[in-house]
Amino acid sequence: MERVMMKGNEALAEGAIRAGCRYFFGYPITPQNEIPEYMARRLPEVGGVFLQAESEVSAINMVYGAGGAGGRVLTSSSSPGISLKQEGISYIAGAQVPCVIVNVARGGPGLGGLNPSQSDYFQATKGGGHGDYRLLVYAPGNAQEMVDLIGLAFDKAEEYRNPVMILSDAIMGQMMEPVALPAMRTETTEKPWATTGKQGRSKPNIINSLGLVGEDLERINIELQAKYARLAAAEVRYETDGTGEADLIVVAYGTSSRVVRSAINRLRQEGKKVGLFRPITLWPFPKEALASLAAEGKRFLVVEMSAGQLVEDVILAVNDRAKVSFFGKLNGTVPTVREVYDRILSSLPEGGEG
Amino acid sequence: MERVMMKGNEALAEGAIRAGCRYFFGYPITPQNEIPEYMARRLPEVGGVFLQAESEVSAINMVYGAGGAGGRVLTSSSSPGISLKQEGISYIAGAQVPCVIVNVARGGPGLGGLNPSQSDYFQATKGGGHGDYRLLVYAPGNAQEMVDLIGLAFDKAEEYRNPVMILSDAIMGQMMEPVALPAMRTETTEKPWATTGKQGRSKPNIINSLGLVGEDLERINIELQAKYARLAAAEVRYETDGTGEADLIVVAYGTSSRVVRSAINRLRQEGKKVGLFRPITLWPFPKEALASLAAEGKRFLVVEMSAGQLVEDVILAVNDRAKVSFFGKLNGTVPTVREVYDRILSSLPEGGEG
Amino acid sequence: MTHEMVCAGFGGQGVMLIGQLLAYGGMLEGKEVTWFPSYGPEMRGGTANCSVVISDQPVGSPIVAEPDGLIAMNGPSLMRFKGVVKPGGVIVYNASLIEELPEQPAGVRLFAVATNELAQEIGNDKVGNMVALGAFLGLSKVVGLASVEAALEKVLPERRHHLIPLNISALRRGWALTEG
Amino acid sequence: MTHEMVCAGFGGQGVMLIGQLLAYGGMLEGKEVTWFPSYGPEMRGGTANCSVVISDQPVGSPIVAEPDGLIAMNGPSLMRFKGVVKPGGVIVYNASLIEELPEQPAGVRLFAVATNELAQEIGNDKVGNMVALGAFLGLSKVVGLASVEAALEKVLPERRHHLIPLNISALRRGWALTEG
Amino acid sequence: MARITIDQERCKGCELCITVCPKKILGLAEEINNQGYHFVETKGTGCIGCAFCALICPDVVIEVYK
Amino acid sequence: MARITIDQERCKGCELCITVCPKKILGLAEEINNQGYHFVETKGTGCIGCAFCALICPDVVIEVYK
Amino acid sequence: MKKVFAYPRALTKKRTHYCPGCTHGIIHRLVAEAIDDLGIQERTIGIAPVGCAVLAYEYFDVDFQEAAHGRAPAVATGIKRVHPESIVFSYQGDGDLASIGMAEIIHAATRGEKITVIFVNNTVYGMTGGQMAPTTLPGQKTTTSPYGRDTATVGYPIRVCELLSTLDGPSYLARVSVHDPAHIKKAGQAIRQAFAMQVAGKGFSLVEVLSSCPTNWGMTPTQALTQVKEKLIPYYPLGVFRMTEEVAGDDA
Amino acid sequence: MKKVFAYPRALTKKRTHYCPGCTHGIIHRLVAEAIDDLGIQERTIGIAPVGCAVLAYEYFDVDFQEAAHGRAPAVATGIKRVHPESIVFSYQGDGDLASIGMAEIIHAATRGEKITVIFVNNTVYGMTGGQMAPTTLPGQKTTTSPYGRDTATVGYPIRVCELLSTLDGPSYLARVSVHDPAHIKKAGQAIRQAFAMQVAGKGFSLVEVLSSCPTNWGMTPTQALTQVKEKLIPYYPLGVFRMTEEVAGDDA
Ligand SMILES: Cc1ncc(C[n+]2csc(CCOP(=O)(O)OP(=O)(O)O)c2C)c(N)n1
Ligand SMILES: Cc1ncc(C[n+]2csc(CCOP(=O)(O)OP(=O)(O)O)c2C)c(N)n1
Ligand code: SF4
Ligand code: SF4
Ligand code: SF4
Ligand code: SF4
Ligand code: SF4
Ligand code: SF4
Ligand SMILES: [Mg+2]
Ligand SMILES: [Mg+2]
Repeated sequence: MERVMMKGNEALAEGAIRAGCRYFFGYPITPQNEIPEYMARRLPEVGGVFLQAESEVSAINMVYGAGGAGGRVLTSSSSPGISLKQEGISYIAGAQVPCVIVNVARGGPGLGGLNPSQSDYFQATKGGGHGDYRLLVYAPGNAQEMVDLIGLAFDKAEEYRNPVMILSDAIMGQMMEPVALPAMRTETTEKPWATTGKQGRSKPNIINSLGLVGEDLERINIELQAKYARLAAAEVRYETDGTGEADLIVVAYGTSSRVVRSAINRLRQEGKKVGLFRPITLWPFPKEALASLAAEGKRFLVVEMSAGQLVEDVILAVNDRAKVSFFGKLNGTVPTVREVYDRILSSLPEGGEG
Repeated sequence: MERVMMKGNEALAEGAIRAGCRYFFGYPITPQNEIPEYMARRLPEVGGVFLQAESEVSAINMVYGAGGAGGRVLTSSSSPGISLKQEGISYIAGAQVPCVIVNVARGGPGLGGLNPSQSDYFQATKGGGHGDYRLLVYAPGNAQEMVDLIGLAFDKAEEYRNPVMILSDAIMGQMMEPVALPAMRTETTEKPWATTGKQGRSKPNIINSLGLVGEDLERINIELQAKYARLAAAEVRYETDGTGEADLIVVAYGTSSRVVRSAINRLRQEGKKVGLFRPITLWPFPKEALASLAAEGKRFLVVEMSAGQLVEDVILAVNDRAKVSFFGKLNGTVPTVREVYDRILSSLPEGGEG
Repeated sequence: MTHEMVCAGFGGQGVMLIGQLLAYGGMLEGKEVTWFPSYGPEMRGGTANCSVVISDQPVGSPIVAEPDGLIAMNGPSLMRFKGVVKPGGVIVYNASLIEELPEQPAGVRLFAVATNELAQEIGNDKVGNMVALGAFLGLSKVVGLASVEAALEKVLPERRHHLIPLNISALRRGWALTEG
Repeated sequence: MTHEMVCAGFGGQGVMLIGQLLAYGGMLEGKEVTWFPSYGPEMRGGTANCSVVISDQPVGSPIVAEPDGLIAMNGPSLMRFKGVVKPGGVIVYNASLIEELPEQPAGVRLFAVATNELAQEIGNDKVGNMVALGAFLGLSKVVGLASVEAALEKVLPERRHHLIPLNISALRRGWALTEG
Repeated sequence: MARITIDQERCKGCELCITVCPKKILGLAEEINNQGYHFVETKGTGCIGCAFCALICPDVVIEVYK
Repeated sequence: MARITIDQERCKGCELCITVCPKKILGLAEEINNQGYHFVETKGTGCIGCAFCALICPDVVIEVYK
Repeated sequence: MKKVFAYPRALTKKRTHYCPGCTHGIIHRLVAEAIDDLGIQERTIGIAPVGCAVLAYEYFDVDFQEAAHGRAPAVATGIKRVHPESIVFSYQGDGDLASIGMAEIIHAATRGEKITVIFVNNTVYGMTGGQMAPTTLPGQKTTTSPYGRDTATVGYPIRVCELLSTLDGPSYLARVSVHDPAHIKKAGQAIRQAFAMQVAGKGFSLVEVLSSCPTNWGMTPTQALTQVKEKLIPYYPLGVFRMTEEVAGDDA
Repeated sequence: MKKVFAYPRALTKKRTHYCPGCTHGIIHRLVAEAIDDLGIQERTIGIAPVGCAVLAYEYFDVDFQEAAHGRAPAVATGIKRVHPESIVFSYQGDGDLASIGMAEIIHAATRGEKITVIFVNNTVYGMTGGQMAPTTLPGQKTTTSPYGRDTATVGYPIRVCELLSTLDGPSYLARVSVHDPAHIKKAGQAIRQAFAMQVAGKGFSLVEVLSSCPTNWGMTPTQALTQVKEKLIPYYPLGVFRMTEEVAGDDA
């Protein structure tokens, strides 16, 4: 397939359109503006709707409306904007409305800065909003995955009637890489539950997340939890690179996994046995895969651009069957290949030199 | 000291006033309306300001302003409203502005219901907003603690220049219990950093959370992390009840800890060796205390009104040195004493019958 | 000793108030107490009940699932709760609204009070709840009548303090029923 | 083989564009490539640079900390990056703005290009960046000149395609310098 | 001649219809319905079918024939 | 007679002052300042101290004496 | 005899949870009658607010979506953009629309979003127990203005129709009241007109209905309607604030 | 010779990060002059927006707080309620104030919050690279209206002064322009008047300043000012929209 160079953000936007997305509601914020700007140009060309909302709060509620009405709908923002969307995300999850939400994360807390960051991991995976809900969270590792995972995200959102998040960051979004774009497809999923007007149906369709009676709400939550269990069983994705022979496995996703890959390549050339474990779904977390690597006696090093969030899930997964160490870079800075290289070297078990 | 019967919400409000709180900004939402309504009556009597904001988003930003200006300021809300405050909370944490935020949690996700819930635990402890920040989170277990912890919350907020959250729930807020109210005290903390107008100072005071240069933001975050480490070392609180002799320790906070206490009392009468471990600070989490109990070979049962959130922190604390089981009630329902009693009984080690 | 009670009825019948009086009375006697309200699924009108726990030790759950005392001011409330009252417990029910004699739960004392009629006798049909509470106190002796009477001053808002004597009469009228 | 390069200069000098051309040229030759932009702390104006990686295997970090190729279009950029260029690497710098001969980093080839003057020779002083890129290609042979020329069509927006011949002349002019 | 029908189970006894009836022929019943409300009934004759009662009834209890 | 002073390091060469000077005595210098901008200088005489240049300068580069 | 006043088809037979005498019920019926009249039941989608009308979806026999508090116009926008041929309306209280949802309503209005908004102004937060609303009258006591709304410290009520009438997007804006049968009829016509505008493809339409809240005003239903007439109308004058062009809108 | 035009005391000497010819700089100076004039530097607290003026706190020599995007009026309210004797002003762009912050500005205005708002309307989102704003003119091309603002699908610009003038809370509302020296002088007077209102203890005051964004408009600074004069002013008429009572406000 022909490859073209695209910025990650634009690759994602084009990928969404080719996956049948026809509605975009968002609000400008750096470093994701390429997405709405691309959509503003492209969606009218394919008969879709681009609308700049008055705020992130409004955008996520437009998404809730459009998704509830059966549209393939996307929104994107960056960290502070995603925080503003938390109430809406909780509603969407509670009402089981499919949609895709992109977070091109930047440094926080507060206004923070425009540099990449991975400190929104907890927010994405444990739920920044209220209540027991889960998003399916994909973390692309290159521009091609931006295209591929956004397509998958729409399919899974509709299959499970659940919001899906793409957790990207400033580097993944701004970087250009070659991508092969899939052919345009148009949405076909049946949505008998959507608000379309009754159109002769005997019962109205209602989209809501209300359970005023305790037992009603419990029933809704039991249903949600059952769905999450199905998701957790079927949708885990990850990539391993040389974990089989490795003495030390580095766990990282997104931008930091790329830095890790460079460091590992260098170390391998030097004969070190180091592997990479890259979660592609952050939720459901690839718990079992890590647990079985732990059972084989591997050590783990978690590298992330945060004060330590992913590391908790790794510890929960390996649960003391293995040593887990952590290398985090605080918001605003990206670890260099040399830093990671040095850190891996010092984490290698004694005598681990192939 | 004379005791009076008060609803938890009102006890908290009066406690805040006696701790010198003079500013309240909030927006109505059930089941916490007793707090703003009490404040609307009482604050004018003590020369304070009650202002109903136009929304939760606005309320938290008023809090940010008032706290930045040096006022002792409170806001309260319930789950969906707390979700809306996430951006503001991240700003407040990033700018190191002291304030107290109350979440009288209700069932979610989405609109949910008005019944109590503990499913906002992750949001409170791991940060529902963006970036690596932490709140000091207190979970009161009775009306007296509503009074005592709110006072402590203001002191700690100012000592550490950090937002403090009180995580309560619909039952803790609506229940009446006797409380002994402390004497009125007035704020005295010096706040040389506050925006007061320069008043002859040579340098303006600036309250912000911006670090456009990556390294600036990293420095801010290093400072924050150092503060969190101090907090974690000094501010852990918990209550134990019979954990010394216990074979099984039940971990629970807030409303569910009360149900657990009733069940345990019953079991003890029947000669069972069961203890209660009640975290009072949810962050910093009483990790070490649990770890050392685990080292003594105890088993743990976590009881919470959620699909399983506290349980992750318990597992991270005991880290496979002990067996941890979990009993959760989904949003909208409170476990009964009998349910918890039965569940404890079935979790007791064989022959654990003292 | 721990006493667990439920007061239940229609909104407007004053069941929340008598629960609070019970709890407050207990507190005045130096006990640990809790009061907890619960409203039906309908937001407006409908039924309401409250749980009261009175104990010599710190109270655990404020929600009473298996009471040893029940004041039921209407039929639906009696139906809902009578089955969970513990053996040895006491039920006071409002005979003015519940005409059929309810089936007797095993080991539970069932006591009928014609609250409306008795309240009207006293001169104000709003104090039927007090008559029922008085009867319950007489039967259960959970809290002394004097403590509950003292609690009235704390629980009623200032502007209704002129009604305290009336309420006291109603309480005593109810109590008297149980002495017979 | 993995080539890592940095193109740096003032905003407006077209350093982002030559980085993209390098990367695109690499892709057209079937390589794995990345291009990553980085702006100075000032939001408006100021300096800018981009990292380009060209490799036969999937690219890891797109941020180049230790390049083996540098195109520095102004003094501050040369100062900032020349110390991190790896031994064996190549630096092309803009002699029109950098008058003093910079200190020679050990094992690195330093090549001066008077971009302004050469661009003016070609007839448009905006194509100094292309002259520099041409020289860099000539020295490093990271990507073939033809591939970069082909990339122009992909990278330049349609409305600037009439400038392609001019850009090609500039590229060739730069390349020619290195053949001498 | 006109008449109205009253769906008494829906009535909440708010008395709005009673207030607006120009003929003053509506009133609350002694009995209560299953919702616990004294419901409205026709207490007199002479309905003119003006539908004021139906227009103001928040619970759409009344239908009017003429 | 009037005159102006120009804090040339602050000037960004936006030319707004040049446009509004009624006496047309301002112009950009050949040289650039440390910010990289061609800065403004007085190219002629006859300043009337109207302060138009100072009023419009976004960077508060100009002070006026009269 | 002919039925001259009948139960509307677009209402379900479910009993409402509203307090006795609450005018939310009247307004529901007027909306249902407009839907019946215009023959649009099968293509209408409603948005329920968070407020006393939170369960509106149980009372209308049309598709519905429950919005987050204040966000109904955004939800309506999302729906309308997916189904431009459908008729989308939101039903919102004064806390919902004029307080937390102020940005959403202004922007939907200025966008000329082709939706209809039924705005129920009862000067309080009914559902949460009678707190102060942006429309609470000066001096009015509520649970969060226990000493009466003091304009010196908490400011002045907002007149929503007047506010929106400064925007170019709306095609129809009117304020009506439901305190007596004559006004109820007019209110019905205004609501019908608002829907007709949407049927005709015109921009944003909104009807503000002055409504009562006997429960939180501490009045009988009848007293509450007198209050609407005597206190609310003088502060919130009735009338049409925008009418781009009258449309019949019949497509039944 | 006397200095007839001097660098204001309330500005720091820090060079701004604004693009050459950006009128944010002029507006900063006018605010600083008003502060100097009224002698209130030591008791003034500013609120910086998220927008190109995000670093305003580096340029004013007064206490400052950085607000979240759009929330400056709420932050200002919090500060003013704690220090009623201080002079609190927010400085906000059109994206900040009229889009995401619409609810906050309307409610601060209707509350009559005793703050001063400097509202810089440059019809785009400057900081984020020129996206459409609520004030973008019909037909104007921006990065998110690449085919020109189409009022049929995204609606009409908002005139903020007209909108706020329907509220009872404001004491002073004016729209000014800074496209030439004469207008700059008038703008300075308006800004001074707005602060004077606050000094005199009156309610909410706001000055909307029509401003340019040469960078995102793709124009030279001079062309951009011509654009303000020829395109913006006709759509956004200059004038005073509310003036409760003129105050001198000198307390220097
Ligand atoms: C985000 C959020 N904030 C607050 C609430 C609580 N709440 C529910 S309804 C309501 C106000 C209702 O008032 P109004 O909109 O006037 O409707 P009414 O009940 O008077 O018809 C509020 C504040 C909520 N559910 N969600
Ligand atoms: C919650 C949030 N949303 C979006 C942004 C991104 N953002 C920064 S400035 C800005 C708009 C600036 O435009 P305007 O207010 O008109 O100011 P100008 O730059 O034009 O002066 C936006 C959308 C943000 N920082 N935070
Ligand atoms: S239709 Fe008219 S006259 Fe007949 S009952 Fe109703 S209000 Fe009275
Ligand atoms: S108006 Fe309706 S609900 Fe009210 S009393 Fe009359 S019939 Fe009953
Ligand atoms: S003061 Fe007037 S005349 Fe003098 S330089 Fe400035 S604009 Fe020109
Ligand atoms: S207006 Fe100011 S910045 Fe612009 S050219 Fe003149 S002096 Fe320089
Ligand atoms: S509380 Fe008020 S608005 Fe709500 S249903 Fe009751 S009367 Fe109507
Ligand atoms: S982008 Fe526009 S508003 Fe921002 S500094 Fe540049 S010219 Fe000014
Ligand atoms: Mg209301
Ligand atoms: Mg702007």
